[in-house]
Amino acid sequence: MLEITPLHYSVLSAALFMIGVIGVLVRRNIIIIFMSIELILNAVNINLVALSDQLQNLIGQVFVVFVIAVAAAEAAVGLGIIIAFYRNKETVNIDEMSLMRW
Amino acid sequence: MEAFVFYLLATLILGLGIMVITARSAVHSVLFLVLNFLLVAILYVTLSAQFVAVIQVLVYAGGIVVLYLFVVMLVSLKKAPELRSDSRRVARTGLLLAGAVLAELIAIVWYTSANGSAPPAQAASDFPPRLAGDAMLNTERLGWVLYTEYLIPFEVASMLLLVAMIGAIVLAKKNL
Amino acid sequence: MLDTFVIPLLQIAVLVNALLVTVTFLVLMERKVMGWAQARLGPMRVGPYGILQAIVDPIKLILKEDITPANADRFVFTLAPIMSLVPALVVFSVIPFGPEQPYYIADINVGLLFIISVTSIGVYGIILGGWSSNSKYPLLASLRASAQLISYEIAVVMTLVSVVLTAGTLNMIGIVEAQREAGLWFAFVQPVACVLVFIGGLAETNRLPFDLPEAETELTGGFHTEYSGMRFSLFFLAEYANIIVISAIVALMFFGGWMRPFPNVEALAFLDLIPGWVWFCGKIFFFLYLFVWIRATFPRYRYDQLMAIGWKVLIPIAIGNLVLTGIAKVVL
Amino acid sequence: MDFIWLIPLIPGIGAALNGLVGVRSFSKRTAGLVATGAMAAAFLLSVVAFVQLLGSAERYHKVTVASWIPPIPLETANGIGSFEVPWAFTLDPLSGMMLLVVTGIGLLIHIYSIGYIDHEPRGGVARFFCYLNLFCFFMLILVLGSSFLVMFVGWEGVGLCSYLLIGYWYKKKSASDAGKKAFIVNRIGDWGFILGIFLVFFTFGTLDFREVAVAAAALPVETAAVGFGVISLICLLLFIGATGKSAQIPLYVWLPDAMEGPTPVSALIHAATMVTAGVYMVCRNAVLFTHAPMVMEVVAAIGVVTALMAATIGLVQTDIKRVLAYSTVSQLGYMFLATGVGAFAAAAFHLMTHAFFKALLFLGSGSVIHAMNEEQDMRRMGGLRRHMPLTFATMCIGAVAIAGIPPLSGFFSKDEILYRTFLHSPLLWGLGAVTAAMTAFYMFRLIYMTFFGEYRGPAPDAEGHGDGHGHAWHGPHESPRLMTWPLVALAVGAVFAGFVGVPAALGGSNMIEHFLEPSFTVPGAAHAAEAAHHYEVEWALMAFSVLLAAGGILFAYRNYVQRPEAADELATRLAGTHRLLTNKYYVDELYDATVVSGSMSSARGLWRFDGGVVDGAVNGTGWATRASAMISHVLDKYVVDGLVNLVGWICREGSYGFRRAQTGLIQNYAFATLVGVFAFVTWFLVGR
Repeated sequence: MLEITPLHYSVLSAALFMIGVIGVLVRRNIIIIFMSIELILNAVNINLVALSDQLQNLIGQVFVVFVIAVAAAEAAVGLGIIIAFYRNKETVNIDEMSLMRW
Repeated sequence: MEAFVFYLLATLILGLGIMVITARSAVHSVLFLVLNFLLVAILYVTLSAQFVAVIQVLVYAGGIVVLYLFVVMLVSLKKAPELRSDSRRVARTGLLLAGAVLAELIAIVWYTSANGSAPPAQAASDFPPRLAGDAMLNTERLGWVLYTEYLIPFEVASMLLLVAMIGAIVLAKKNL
Repeated sequence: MLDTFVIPLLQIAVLVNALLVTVTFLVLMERKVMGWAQARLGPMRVGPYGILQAIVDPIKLILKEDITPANADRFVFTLAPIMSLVPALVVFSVIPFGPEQPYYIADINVGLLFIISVTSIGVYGIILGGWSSNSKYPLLASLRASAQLISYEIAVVMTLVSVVLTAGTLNMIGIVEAQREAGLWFAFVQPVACVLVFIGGLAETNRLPFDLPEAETELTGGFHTEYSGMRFSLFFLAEYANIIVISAIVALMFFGGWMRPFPNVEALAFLDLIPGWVWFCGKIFFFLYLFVWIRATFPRYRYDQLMAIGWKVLIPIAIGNLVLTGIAKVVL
Repeated sequence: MDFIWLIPLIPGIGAALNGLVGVRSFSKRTAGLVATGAMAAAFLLSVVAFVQLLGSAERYHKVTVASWIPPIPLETANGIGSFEVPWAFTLDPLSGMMLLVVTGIGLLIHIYSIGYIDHEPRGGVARFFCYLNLFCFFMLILVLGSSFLVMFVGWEGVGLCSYLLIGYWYKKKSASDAGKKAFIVNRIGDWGFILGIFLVFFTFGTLDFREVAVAAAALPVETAAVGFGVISLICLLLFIGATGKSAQIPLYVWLPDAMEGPTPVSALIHAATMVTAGVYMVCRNAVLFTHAPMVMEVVAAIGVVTALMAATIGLVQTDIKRVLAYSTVSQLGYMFLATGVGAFAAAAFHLMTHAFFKALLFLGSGSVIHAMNEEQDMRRMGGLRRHMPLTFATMCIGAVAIAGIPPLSGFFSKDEILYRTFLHSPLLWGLGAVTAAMTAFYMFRLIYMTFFGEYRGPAPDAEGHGDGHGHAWHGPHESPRLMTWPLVALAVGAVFAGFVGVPAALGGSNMIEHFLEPSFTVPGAAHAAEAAHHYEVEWALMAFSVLLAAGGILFAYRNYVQRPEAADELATRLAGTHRLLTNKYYVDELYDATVVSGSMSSARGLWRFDGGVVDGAVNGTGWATRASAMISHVLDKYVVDGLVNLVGWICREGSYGFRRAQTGLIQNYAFATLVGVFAFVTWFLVGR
């Protein structure tokens, strides 16, 4: 228990991941859902960095850099869409974003 | 000491994560998210990934979350989204299912750990950019790998960011 | 245990206290210099030449009633000043006053990146402070401030990257040592970067001529309009701490830090009699004086002019400088 | 003489100017001046060329302007020959004479036309002069062309212009019909001509007149004893072409109808120049024809019969222009008679004199018609000599000339022909002499009915009711000077043209015959021995024909001046003959009944065949296609579409169930993903 192995980081990562998933499933404010997605990405990053340290291999950190870049892009475009949607619908409730349904 | 730091950080990270998804106010969510990210950055430091830690703070905390904060403040809500609900929601089931998956994952980890098949401390990786004990070289090595081995993905990522920037401007601006 | 906990804590205590005292006297200096610049005397009542004003002001702020507006978000309202001050103080952990151990707290290999990332956290204090006041003017001011900070941060970081290219390291001590090896302050190697960083610093600390977030005539005081007492003074401290940070960064990166002028010229070796941290503090003091001087001299920009300067002048120049530096690095 | 190619070109340019620019933007006077100027230039050049020809020793000049058809290897009777036709023009005595006739008379008629065509609208005038110049262009090509094919270009070109000018008043049905008739009838002749050209090339390997003549001269003369050989066939085919163009039996029917065209056109094309092209062509191929004596007999026979028949019809016609038209046909018959008996020079001589006096007569009649406000019926004229003395005088000269009264031109040329015919065959001579008497009669009948007696025409209208030209007609009047001066010039020609051919019997030297001789022989050929001159016979024949002419004139005078009713009595007494003649021997009706209706009925038959069998086959195919299409339609609709619809139906019915899954709630989708993750992780866990 006192020795911290990558498995501990994996459990932490899984737990944070599931917190993010629950946020996505439960919350109705789309901005918070986006933040939950950021949590999920962070969970993945933790895993990558932990294993990078364990394996003494830099590729994990390289992937973290790419994940952050993608997260930045996702946040920019996603929030742009939210702003545009809010401008038209005056809402950020995800339940009301069902225009494409049959 | 190491275990103490890890458990402290893990507890804080998970706790802040839960607060992010349970906070009533979106602004509070953002605040907790920032703190969560800062703590994750500290976790990275303990894993001797200083560059990634700094990037985490600079990009996530200093950039992306500021963006969220802006949007939260711009989208001034007349009625909270949580007040209206769709009957087809699956929130409760989702909660249970997520818990089940988490339990399974932990079970897998536990099982793996119990069978002693944990990955070796020194993996037989011959890939050149191995982390040396000297932390001074972390940033340089990362830079080296990014600009040689991963040059094309790196450039693609930069193009992705450019496209995302233009897309965000087009989406958010009222009249171009 | 001694090396990991006691000495660093002592260093932190000394540094934070010194910083806070410096800020109080900095305020006094600003008032006096402004007064002289405007043909006034400035504060004269408390102590000789008003010197004790620096002690009286903090006392007044501590003793004042701390008011929280009725509809404010109490938690955020309290958190905001803290989030503003903490990054400003944390930055000092990687600023070296000299090359050896007692003169710095931490020597990390991504020192400059650390400074940049931590200062970028400072914007939360401003945004949240303005938002949580639940008041119109502070909200506008905080939006202005954060937009300004983010805009100018890009220019400053871009410029600093060119300095990093020149030095070949992100380590703060390494950058100073690089100047010793070059035999020249980077102010002479990267004059454009030097000016750019200083201007960007003015904007990032919301100083004149870029003090629009605190423009009294438009916003009745800025994002901290609703703050009073100690919470206000935390914002106040954070702002002046940031000024000192900027001065320190400019001194370190462009003016040789703790080194005497022209460190390679043997004829000036007698200047080494003065200790390095004194040189460094003197340089910081010079830039602090420059901040005040500029405040007394320049008029304020309009907001659109401010953003135009940031995006259309500083950032293109920074990128151009970066490209030129890269080319020079490859060619030389 | 290298410039002779310019002579056709100048009228061509005039035609192009008038046709491309003039119709839209030239005034009447400008259009006339352009055309007349072009003709004047051509005439001047012709005179210069002719004078040079007279001065040169060798009376044959060939000018090659440009290549036309490059050498093509073609099968001939003597192996592979090279079919090559350059744009080459020949100036020799025959073409030189024709050159002067065409350009000279053409110039006069152009001048005349300026006055005559003045009533037409502006664009019409330019169009008229364009056609007229174009005609001269083609006619000169025809005359100057040094090979069959170049001549054929001109030949077809003048046919085209003839069609255009006959149908000049194209809004008038009879005019456009006449144009078509002329064109179609000419096609039949052209068919013969072009077959002849093919045969010429196949036989001799060349189309150049001179080379053909030289080659033909080397071949034996195809007398009856030798048999009907290839040269005879060539000549027969060429003569068919000539009958078409020169209005001989059986293809003469178009010429009288061609009088629907404007009178200057009748004068230029249908009297003086184009219709003589057949004669010219036969003369041009004199060597060929002399090698085919049997065809010569045919030519002579056709010629004299045509002459006689046309003259008889001319006796009773009442339309002033039709009288002249039949007269023309008759005179052309004379010319063919002359060529048939071998008197090519006499034919050419008569051609020239005829050109003068017939053009004069036509222009005179045009003047009369003009004066009578477009009235052509002689029965409604009379007494015009008081109103238009100059026209009367010149037309009298023309009539006297054509009647063969010495010393006018007609006498010399006609008697030359008659003398030579007499030497060849007294029977033909007899027919020719009768024709001459009839000619004298009907010409003076024309003169008397038109210019003598009482005025029988319509009264002048004071108000000037719509006569189509927008001005009142004030009764018969003398024509303007532009029209009368050409008459005078032609009259001078009609009087004096004959003196170039005064026969030896009358103390002359028959200059024209000697002049033209080189054109009818091949170089180096021995001069035919001068035929023994029977001056006594010739004198007798002259006297006889003059007597006949005088008799004809007197008979006309008796019937139309002294006792105008006598003519009608005569007509009543010989009612059958008169009806036959009035109806022109029913030739048109005969043609209608045989050729026209034959081709019509065969066309109808073909049409029925087309409608019944060909269309039936097409429609049958279409019906079959439709039927099969219907079958495949049914198949398509119920089988193929059914399958497609079945697929669609299955999709639709199936999706009723599945679309409930599409709630539009993103979280539901995320939940589905999570279920998948759960399943996967469970499988992983249990699978271990």
